[in-house]
Amino acid sequence: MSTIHLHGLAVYQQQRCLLNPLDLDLHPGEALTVLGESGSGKSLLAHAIIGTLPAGLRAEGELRTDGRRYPLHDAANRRHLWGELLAILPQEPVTALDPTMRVLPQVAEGWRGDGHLARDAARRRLDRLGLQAAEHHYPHQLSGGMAQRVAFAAATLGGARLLLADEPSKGLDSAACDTLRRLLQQHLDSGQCLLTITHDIALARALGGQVLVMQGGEVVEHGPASRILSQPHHPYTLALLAAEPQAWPAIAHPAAGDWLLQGRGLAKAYGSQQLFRDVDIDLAAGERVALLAASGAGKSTLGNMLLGLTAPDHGSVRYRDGLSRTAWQRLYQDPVQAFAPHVPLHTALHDVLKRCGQPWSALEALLHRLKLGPALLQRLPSQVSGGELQRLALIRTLLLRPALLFADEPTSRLDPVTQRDTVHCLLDELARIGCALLLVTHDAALADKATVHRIRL
Amino acid sequence: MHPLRSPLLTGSLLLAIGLSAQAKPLNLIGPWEIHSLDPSSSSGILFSRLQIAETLVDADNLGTLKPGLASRWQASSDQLSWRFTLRDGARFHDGSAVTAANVVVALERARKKPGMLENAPISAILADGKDVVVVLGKPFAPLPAVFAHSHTQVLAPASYAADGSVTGIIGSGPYRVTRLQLPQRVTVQAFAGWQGRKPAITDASYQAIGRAESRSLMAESGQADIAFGLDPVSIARLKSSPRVSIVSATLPRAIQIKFNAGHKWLNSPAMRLAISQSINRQAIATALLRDPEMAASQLFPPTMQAWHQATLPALAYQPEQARRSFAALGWKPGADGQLVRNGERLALTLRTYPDRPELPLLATALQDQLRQAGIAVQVKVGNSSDIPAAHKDGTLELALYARNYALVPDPLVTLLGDFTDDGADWGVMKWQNAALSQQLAALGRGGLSAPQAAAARLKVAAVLQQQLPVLPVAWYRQSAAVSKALRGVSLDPQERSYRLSSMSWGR
Amino acid sequence: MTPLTSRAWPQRLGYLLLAAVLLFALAGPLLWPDYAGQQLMRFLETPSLAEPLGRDQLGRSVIARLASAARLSLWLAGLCVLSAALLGCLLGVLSAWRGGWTDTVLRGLADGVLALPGLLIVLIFSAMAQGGFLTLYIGLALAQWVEYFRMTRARSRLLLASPHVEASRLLGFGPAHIVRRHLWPELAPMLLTMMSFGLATAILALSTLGFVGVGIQPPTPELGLMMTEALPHYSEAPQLLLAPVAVLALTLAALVLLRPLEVNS
Amino acid sequence: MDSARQRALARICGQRLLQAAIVSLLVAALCFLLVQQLPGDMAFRIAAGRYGYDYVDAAAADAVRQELGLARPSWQQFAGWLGQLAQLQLGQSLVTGGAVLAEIAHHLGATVQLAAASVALALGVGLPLGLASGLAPGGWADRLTLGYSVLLRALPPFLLGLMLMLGLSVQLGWAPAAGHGEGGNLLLPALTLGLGLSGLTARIVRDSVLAVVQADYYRFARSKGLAPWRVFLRHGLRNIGVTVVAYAGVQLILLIEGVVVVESLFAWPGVGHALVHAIFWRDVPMIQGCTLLLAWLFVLMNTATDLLCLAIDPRGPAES
Repeated sequence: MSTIHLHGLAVYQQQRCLLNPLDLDLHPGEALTVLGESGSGKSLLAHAIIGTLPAGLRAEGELRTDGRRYPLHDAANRRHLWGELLAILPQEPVTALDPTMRVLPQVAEGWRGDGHLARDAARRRLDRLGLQAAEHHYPHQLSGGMAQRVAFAAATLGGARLLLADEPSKGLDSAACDTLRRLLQQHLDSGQCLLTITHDIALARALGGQVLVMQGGEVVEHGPASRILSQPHHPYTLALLAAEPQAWPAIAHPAAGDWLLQGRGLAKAYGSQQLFRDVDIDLAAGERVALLAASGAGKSTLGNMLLGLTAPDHGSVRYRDGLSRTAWQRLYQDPVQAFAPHVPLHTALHDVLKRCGQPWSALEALLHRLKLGPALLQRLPSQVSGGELQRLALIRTLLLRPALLFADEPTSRLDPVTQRDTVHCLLDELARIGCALLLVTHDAALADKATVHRIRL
Repeated sequence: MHPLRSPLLTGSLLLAIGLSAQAKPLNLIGPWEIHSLDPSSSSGILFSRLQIAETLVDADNLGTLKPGLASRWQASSDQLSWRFTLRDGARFHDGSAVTAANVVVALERARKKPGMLENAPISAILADGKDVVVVLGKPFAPLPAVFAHSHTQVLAPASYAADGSVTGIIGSGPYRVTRLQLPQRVTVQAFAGWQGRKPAITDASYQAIGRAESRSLMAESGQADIAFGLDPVSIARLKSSPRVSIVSATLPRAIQIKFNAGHKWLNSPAMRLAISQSINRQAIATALLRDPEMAASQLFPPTMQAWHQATLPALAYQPEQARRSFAALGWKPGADGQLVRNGERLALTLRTYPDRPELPLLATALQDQLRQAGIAVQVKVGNSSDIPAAHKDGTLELALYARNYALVPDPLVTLLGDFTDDGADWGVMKWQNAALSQQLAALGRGGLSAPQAAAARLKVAAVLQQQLPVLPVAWYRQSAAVSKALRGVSLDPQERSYRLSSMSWGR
Repeated sequence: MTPLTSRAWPQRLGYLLLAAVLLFALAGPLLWPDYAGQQLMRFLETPSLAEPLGRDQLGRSVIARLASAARLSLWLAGLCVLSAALLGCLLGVLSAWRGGWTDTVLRGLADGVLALPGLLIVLIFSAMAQGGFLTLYIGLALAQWVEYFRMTRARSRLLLASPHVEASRLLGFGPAHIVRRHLWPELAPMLLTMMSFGLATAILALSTLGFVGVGIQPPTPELGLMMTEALPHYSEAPQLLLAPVAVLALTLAALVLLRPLEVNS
Repeated sequence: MDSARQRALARICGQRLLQAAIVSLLVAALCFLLVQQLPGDMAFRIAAGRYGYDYVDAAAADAVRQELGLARPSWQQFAGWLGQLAQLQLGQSLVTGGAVLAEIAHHLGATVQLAAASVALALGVGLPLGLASGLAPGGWADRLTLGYSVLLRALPPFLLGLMLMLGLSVQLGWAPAAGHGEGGNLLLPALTLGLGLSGLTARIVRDSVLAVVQADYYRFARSKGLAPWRVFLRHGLRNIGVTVVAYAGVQLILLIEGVVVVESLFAWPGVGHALVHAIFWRDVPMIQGCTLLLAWLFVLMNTATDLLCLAIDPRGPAES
């Protein structure tokens, strides 16, 4: 197996350079991980290599392997390499599988050799991934983790030398992340090349090999993972690493006050699936509690139950008297979905101010404290970045002076730096008004730093 | 084209035409769907027209009676019983003989249904050997004409189910039914047992096509050999078509407006005459019927030779006269031109129905002509039954309809019904005239000499022309589009027969 | 609204056509007001300067009838579509909001009506009273409300279960706010699209009913009726038939083109 | 068959049965309303239908009234009628006196024949056009299809039918203009309905082709190294089929509506034709029968499309 070289790879939009020229060497068995913030041109890199850049964008440079050269500006010259030299690990495995076809043929069709052997090869591959029972299933009958393994099998059965994985861990819980890590490792162990594009530092650390840090379309640091992830030089890399919750300094938490609510013997089932039962929960004013569990265990449901949005099948929740209905607030995982999509932020927040009878200055003060410019308010929710919007969502709840804020994975879609800033803002503001926090997360390190108590479901 | 091929082709074409003249079935189309086989239903007449079922009496173009299933008939001296002698050797299509008993059964069934027989004062129908004897409650001179009506079709006993409903048409005419596809199609074939002349057209089928435009296109494209029920405009267009020619006959039918003569505004003959003078019949006939001759100058069309009176002064368009008459009656035009009397505006409702496609169009034209005279007319196009229904409950004001005075070959039967004292659904309303009733009754009793009868008819026509209980608008010409390959096609003014048996394919 | 010039050409053409038809329908009856006056002896007069489309079989002005017919079609169809949209939306939101029995009953009803093709509903209704504007209106509106109901209900259910509505409820906002800020902005563009389509359907249905003979009654001019009446004259006076056909086709084409077309090339 | 599919099957059949039941009730209620609202005397109308306009008079109406028991209060008639409906007896035609079911049975065959021919024609024209334009969006085929579908949408079916009659039959003499029972009679009505549907079909096919080609799984399949035509055959056709079939089910309503007009124009003796006549005569049991039958036909076709969807796509049709 020989090395794959990418020489002078760059992406242009007309004359504007979106991705500065860079050289990459992909060695068999060694991972290459591209780390960077959103919008740094990471994904363009993958598309430029495969030849699937959107219309209007142009790639330059060339791909060299086995003594052949493939100029990158001609997207078509690599089509015949798909499946043979280049393979793509789909970002969202569930939508990457044909919903009308069973698993086995979808995997088998990636086979490059003799057609008769394809099904056997696919079956063996599925067996190895622990999917022997699923080969006659349809995609909608698979769990997220299973779909990921099927997609992996389908992408790699052809034996392509280079596997491209673009943000493979996006939106996965920790268990699924572990599976992913193992799959990619297996791929490397079989002597193939792997190019991973991610902002997940943990994944980069687990894969090892080479790391490439990008910022604003430019490579700012390049080297072995072991060095870059422990002794970074570039300020951006430094900031990236410091933003991991593990690296945060300890946070001083306020003391808990009077009781706020008591949940007793709570249970919920959807259809035949029991989410949880006999859950007791107590929350006190100003208290910070994390709710930890695997995905699908009913964390959000339990939180909604405490907010009074969902009725329990069994058990009951008692609230302290004298608190208004708006004292129980929630932050959402995806802030874009928490705002009416067609209403400008200015109007949305103005409505809230009018509703709780607060002056415009109250909002301005909060904006100022959370480092948000007032010009932002002229936009629609979809036109504001995730971190900013999550802070606006926080401001919206703070205006109502809540007693409890239920934050459901509020930062899981943000890159590490933004996550750190947002969580700190959140904690500061809650401490200022003595509001309790119930934080749902799958990140144990984050839970450690941001809360005092932890509940496992 | 290759020089040799041309004569060959012509030859084979000629051969094909020659062959087709033998085998080609005749395609007739018309608007009437076949909903029921019962002779009393609206579809019943179709089986007479296709010459499948016969009646005791037949009629010629002028309505003169001639033998049908009965070879002769004779009234008793007191005019209270009529004897019809059946044709010798007549057979039904199932092979059974036509007997007097069979005829009586068929006629008794017809009497139980609403229909033409109601108009005759029949007290009994009996079989007497080969004769059928009809006993009357009082003298009724036009009785034989009643037995020419399709309601009195004679069907074989096997045509009826146990409950009396008709399940098949087994008649005794020159054609027999080979296939019935309700509601659309009847296929017939010449009946081998027919005693008369063998028809040249041996196979024919009738198909119901609902829309007039579809029918004219079928005729134009050659798909249909004869198309009935065409609108005037299509007829004008088809006249120039290379494939078809137009065959016409004037019918004893009049398009007329019925007045509610009991209505407070319509109860004077002067008012009705003024309305008549406001109508430009000539324009209507020219523009809408495409046939200026069809403008009605009196109720009875010239084709009703005995009843049409050439000496009567014609009804004419005299708007000035009309205006003066309205004024004399107290109706003065208001600011918008509408006539007003004592604060009441002259507004009337005209009912009509779309079964005959020209009627709504005529109603629209009349509406505008009367509007110009100052009368606001609201046109209600509805079901044909709305007119008798409104007659019954007294809400009718004006109604426009086509009246067939040859329902039976002797118009007297219809006239007796329509113009008798108490009025009738399709005749006068809340109007009576002693002189007219008297003359009609005398004609009905019979026994008048020819000049006496003629005088009586003149009197009737004159009264109708003066009093205008119904207002004639137009007469009626029936036209059909006929394939130029057909010979011997003529239309029956009595609408009793398609005369298939006298047609042939030309060379 | 995006400015006209930035839209795709089919849409621009659609707006242009619709504007032309609307202008004709609104201004036409003012310019040629007498649609019923007949001059029988001038039947089928060929087009002239005074009568740009000539006269019909009753000697009536064709252009006056056409303008009046266009106005009637647009007006009646617009009324039907508005009513149907209003009814459908109200019931749709109600069904999505209340859920439970309300939803079950309404959805069952809608499913039933859906299985009854619109034309059948209108036919049955027109059978009740021939030529009545009211019955035509009720029939057409009843035939169309289901689409709006289904769309509104489906969208509203999704929206009402969405985090942003939940957030608004937690913030203490009531139904009025949720309808105004969350439902309406989402539903409005879809409603507009559906209404332009519904308008086309209604106009088509009106003319079809005229053709079948249960629609508007003469002498009121209506496009389908005009076509039916003009049909026999197709060879001697083609403009009589072509005029209403052109107006109908242009109106429908305009409405079809107005739909945001999925030309994502 | 797996249990999920069986459940989906049961759900579809249940839903559609319920729909058929509701529509039956609705039609019955509408017909009841019709009876209540009918202007004028029912007996008169029926007599007009039976005996013709020359013979309808008060005496004929009286006879009809007696025979059919129309003097009963209408709610009693309706109750009896609902009872009959529950036993699937559609009663007797008020005009002809024949059993409605038997009369319509004759018409149904003709309607089904026409509908099948039209759908086949619509697919025959619409599928290739849609595929050609969906695979090259914005290309000439796409524009052509757009124009074609706009044109056909802007033509009312009766007009299209007349144009075909004039062109194909009167001018060219290729097909019989109207009627039933001769060879070639089916051509024009089927063409009228089929062409009308094909414009829409082409657009639906085009949109779903575009959606499928841009789908994640389609691109992923391409990236596995499959040749474009293999990807289209393996992943394109079936998925395009799902959307096309699902959407076609909804659009079949156009077919049912078209049937009414086209049958009347071409004198095709189908249910739609019978319906127009029944409405003309106010033959309420017949109206009810025809409407029910057309509605059931629609439900049946929708069930068929649902089942077809289920056969192609294991997830089954989307919940309505």
